[in-house]
Amino acid sequence: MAALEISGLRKRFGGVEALAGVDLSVTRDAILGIVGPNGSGKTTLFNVITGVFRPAAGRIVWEGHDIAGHPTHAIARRGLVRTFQQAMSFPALTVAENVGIAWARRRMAAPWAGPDAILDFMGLSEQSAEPAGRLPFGLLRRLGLAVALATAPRLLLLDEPGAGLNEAETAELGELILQLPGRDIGVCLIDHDMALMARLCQRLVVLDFGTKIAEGPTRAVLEDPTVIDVYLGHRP
Amino acid sequence: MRQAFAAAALAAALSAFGASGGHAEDVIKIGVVAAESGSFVSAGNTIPAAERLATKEINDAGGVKIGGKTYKIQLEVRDDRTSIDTAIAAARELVNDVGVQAIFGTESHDFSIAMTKITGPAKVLQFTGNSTLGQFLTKEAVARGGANHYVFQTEPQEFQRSGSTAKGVLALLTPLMAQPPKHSVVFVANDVAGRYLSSHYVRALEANGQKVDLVYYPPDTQDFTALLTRIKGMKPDIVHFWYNGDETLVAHPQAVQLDVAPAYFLFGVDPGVWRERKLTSGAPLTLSCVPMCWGAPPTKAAAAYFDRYFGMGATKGVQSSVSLLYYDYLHWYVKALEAVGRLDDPDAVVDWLLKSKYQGVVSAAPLVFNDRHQVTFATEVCLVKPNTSGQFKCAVEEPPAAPPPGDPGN
Amino acid sequence: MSGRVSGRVASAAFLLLLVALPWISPSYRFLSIAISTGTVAITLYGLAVLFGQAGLMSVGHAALMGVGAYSAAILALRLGIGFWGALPCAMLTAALAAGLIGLPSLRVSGHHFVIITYAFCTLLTIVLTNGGDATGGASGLDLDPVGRLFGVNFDSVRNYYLLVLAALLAAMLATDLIARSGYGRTLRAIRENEALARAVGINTALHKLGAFMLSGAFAGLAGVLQAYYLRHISPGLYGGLPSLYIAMSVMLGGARVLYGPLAGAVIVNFLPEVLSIDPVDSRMAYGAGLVLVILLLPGGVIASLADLGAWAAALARRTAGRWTQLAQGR
Amino acid sequence: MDAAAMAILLQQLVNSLAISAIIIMIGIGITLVFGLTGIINFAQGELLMLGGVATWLLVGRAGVNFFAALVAAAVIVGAVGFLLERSIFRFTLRRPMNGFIISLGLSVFLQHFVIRFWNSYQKSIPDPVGGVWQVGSIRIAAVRVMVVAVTAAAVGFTFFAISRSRHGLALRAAVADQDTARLMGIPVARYVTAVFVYGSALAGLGGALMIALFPITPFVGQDVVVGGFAVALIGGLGNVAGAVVAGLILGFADGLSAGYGLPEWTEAYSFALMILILLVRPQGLLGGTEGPAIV
Repeated sequence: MAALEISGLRKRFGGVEALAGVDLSVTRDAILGIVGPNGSGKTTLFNVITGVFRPAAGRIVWEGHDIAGHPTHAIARRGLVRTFQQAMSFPALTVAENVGIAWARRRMAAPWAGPDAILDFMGLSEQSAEPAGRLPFGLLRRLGLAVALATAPRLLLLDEPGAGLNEAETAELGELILQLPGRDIGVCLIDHDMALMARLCQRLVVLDFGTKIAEGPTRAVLEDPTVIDVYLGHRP
Repeated sequence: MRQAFAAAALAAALSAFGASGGHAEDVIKIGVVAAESGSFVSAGNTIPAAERLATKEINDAGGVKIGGKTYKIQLEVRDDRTSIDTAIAAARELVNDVGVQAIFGTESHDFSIAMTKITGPAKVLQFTGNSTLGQFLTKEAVARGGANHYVFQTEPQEFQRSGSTAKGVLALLTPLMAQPPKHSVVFVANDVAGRYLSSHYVRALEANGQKVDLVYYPPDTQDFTALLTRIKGMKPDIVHFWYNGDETLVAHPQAVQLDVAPAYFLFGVDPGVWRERKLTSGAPLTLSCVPMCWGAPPTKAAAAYFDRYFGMGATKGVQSSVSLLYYDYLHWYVKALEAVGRLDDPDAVVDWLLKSKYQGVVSAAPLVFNDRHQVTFATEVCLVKPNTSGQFKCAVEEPPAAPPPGDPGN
Repeated sequence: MSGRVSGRVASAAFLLLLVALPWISPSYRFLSIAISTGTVAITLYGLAVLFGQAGLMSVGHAALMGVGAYSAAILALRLGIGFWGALPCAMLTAALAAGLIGLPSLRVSGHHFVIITYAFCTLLTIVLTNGGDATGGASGLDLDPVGRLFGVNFDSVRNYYLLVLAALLAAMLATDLIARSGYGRTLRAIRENEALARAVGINTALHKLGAFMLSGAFAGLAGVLQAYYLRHISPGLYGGLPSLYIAMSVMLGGARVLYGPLAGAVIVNFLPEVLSIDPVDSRMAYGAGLVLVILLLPGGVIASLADLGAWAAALARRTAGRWTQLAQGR
Repeated sequence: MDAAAMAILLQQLVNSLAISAIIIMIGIGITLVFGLTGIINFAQGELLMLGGVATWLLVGRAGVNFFAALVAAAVIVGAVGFLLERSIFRFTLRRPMNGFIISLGLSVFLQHFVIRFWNSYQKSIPDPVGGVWQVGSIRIAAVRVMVVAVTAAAVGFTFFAISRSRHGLALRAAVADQDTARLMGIPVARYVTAVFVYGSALAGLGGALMIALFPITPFVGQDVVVGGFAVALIGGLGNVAGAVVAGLILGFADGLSAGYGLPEWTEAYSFALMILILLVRPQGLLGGTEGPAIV
């Protein structure tokens, strides 16, 4: 049974139907990627799942509980945690404190001994005493992920983890993400970097105008003509 | 080593503003706590001004003769800066550090009551001019051993002041009105003084045959038109504005613009201010002041007093006559000290004051304290000649002997 | 001595000085002003938790002192509960009232909800004034003295000063413990980035409300101490203007430094009174002072002094180091 | 509802119009400044008081004609607004909360600055218009008609400037999104200054109108500013139309509650209304911004 079962999810902003009845199931053993052109509803999907917006209709069942409309912090406490498109941190607090705050909130057993272990894993140990606000962008991105990991999530929703990173940084981050399922942390990923998605994701879902237009193993979905159409615009 | 060093350094610094040094020759220290800054300054600064005048007169006349020695009055004035914390600190300093025999003040109800908690236990006599003090000067409280045995209210019991004022207003206005006034509306600020005064004044008007409505306005109101229009709807014969002169001078012009009533009474507005600001009124209008008006003093003694008072440099303000609530009582207190002949027996001084009479400026009849440490004197009401700024016809009505029905008489 | 230890010794000496004050200078005026300053300082520490840690501004804390003071006065009047019994109840009611003020801050995300805290003061003053016998109406309520406890007579100004000082030190300690605790870190996280705090599982609404109620409890304590010292309270004490000065004092002193609120209370309440500076001049001074402090020393006076101290100490060490190098002929 | 009661009701409505005028003048200033900068200017009340005191000095001491003094007061307080923005507020644009705290200090400083030089007693000027208009049984002082007229003119001009003129368009764009506006070449900083100057000038005008109606003290700014915030918040911060509508609502709420409700609770009604609206519709009746998005 998939850890996260979404059925008939709808969300409207004024006249725009951001989500028009999306069905999705996410397991924790295989990394799932979600792609789609800008404005296809990807981030809205994450926002609705994690309680930032209330869904107009539809069910979100996480490990057997319907969490549609629950507050964000309650959902996070149940192990369903997300990161943000723009790199977010607690600027005045030190890197160690940033991770420590999330660590204090964790409910489940974590695959790490403590915050320091997470910092080592994310390669942020030297900066642990620095205020997060002073980190360069690349490290700030990593801190975002480290903070999410510190809450001992069972499923991690990564919102464009690679945004704004150069080639090398994206590759390094990709390597770290690949190790997560091995540590019993499910991953669901949104990004535009097709190369990164191809390398990380076993399965892909394609969204367009708030509806799911394709789903399946990564290789197959990428070669699906309708998906190419959506991305490259309709062939004459 | 550290403690000694810290202690010495601090002691040197603090002695600068600790107890003030004693004088060589014999003095009697008298305290004054009043607002010389902050929003109550217009009422507050009249108290030290009155006591400085009285002190100068006593010392020039040879001081106070007690037990064969002559003492000079040393006035210790403290500004309460219109804040209760400062008033308390000043009272503590005067009672405990300076060691005053008596304290005159303060201009506001809360500060004065809080001060009685300090002067009482220390047996320091306190003379206060807030009529709202009446609620706290019960027979038990002022009896020997009671909490307020050393407190004296230098304003008449409110039912007396309201009684003489009501009679004066009606007597002066009725002849000028088309038909005798039947319906009065009292328009007063919704604060401690406003609620207390109006509760007595309404009874006094009813005792004089008026049907009375009471309307409160929030303190610091500026636009009175809505409330005045409501009063106009009640079709009053007379509108009585109470008690803060400044606010009344804002509200009255708006009432005239709305033609709210055929006649008006403005409590707390001195004819002197009316003349100075060249105000006029078409409708019949009466003014009254606490306790007498410096713009139209009823007696030669009062006129002479105000000349000396303003001569000392006091400002001519709406509340200058409040000084009369304090001036006579320093003279009276000094006489009590001379009669008792000792400086260390406050109880004897209290007993003498209760038994004695004193012919002061504030009242044509000699002042006397009743069994609740309150004085009795009449209030002056002046009629403004219509459409003039400087012509007044003033009268002083004797206060009623007993409180009217429904008036607790405190 | 390293910065840390010398800091500890200096603050210990300073606190010792505060305790010894009544014996050094028995002037009642000085002690009375110190008591008034002390009670306000306790409220400032409550506001320091609210603004310093949680980043929530309130221009309504005099009203919360009023809630504490009136609770104590009404409990004494109606149920005859004395000072010691009223203390916890008053702190609780003030905390609940603070929760009430804090509610809008949860719905209104911008900081313009702070106007509601100012409006709350005026509303409270009107309710107390029109409260009739229950609240003593406009003339206010009287309070009996604290009396004796374990043989200590708290009616003496000196003992009352020590009582207020004890409460102030407790407030300072509590603020310091909160700041160092996990709870304090969580509040700072909410201040820094509320969205991220929610995303990692922090119930930000609950914590913000908690911070309000905590600061309300401090204000309630201060309200009771002030009421029992003045022995007569009235609605005018707790309106908008006093709240304005409370907010300004904590900003002047610095909301995130241990001695910040105390410095603010001394600058705004203590010095102008003790030095008898004309109130108009003193208010002009700290009005303009606040503008300068926020522009030039954002952390508040004490934080800047601390920075200055640290900078001076570092400078001293560097020059000392250089001297030893020169001395050794390098 | 007999004729007399109807006359009283009409009189109350006319009274409320004048009450709203002053609150609207200060409300527009607050809402404009907040809309663009997110700064809550608590010293807006003192700016109004300065306008009144300036008029008192010009008319009372220098014998200037009231209407000349009215314009001069607006210009003087506008200049003060310019100075304050250039020297202080422009440094707090990134952290509007600092702007608010600074305005607390500023309000105390300005109050006591005026007290230091011109004491704290009441200041008044002779009624500049004089006379009372009588329409049926409704009486309204001519000076109040003048106040309402001048306010209507100022509101009209503000609307025209914001909705019709090129600058108005640029200002609305900046309020909507500062960064995008900058990208489109709009000198946002200059509009911030313009908004402070214009808001201050309006407050100066409001002060001059107030002293025409009744005497003022240096503390009047404190009483008026809360009404101004109520108007700005209820209307929706940054929304000028909202400020005008809210000003009328509050003016009539004050007038009618004093006229027909319990007089002791008059002030409580408008505060309760403000808190209620903020809880139910935090963005205000007509929808305002929550201040610029501060990243």
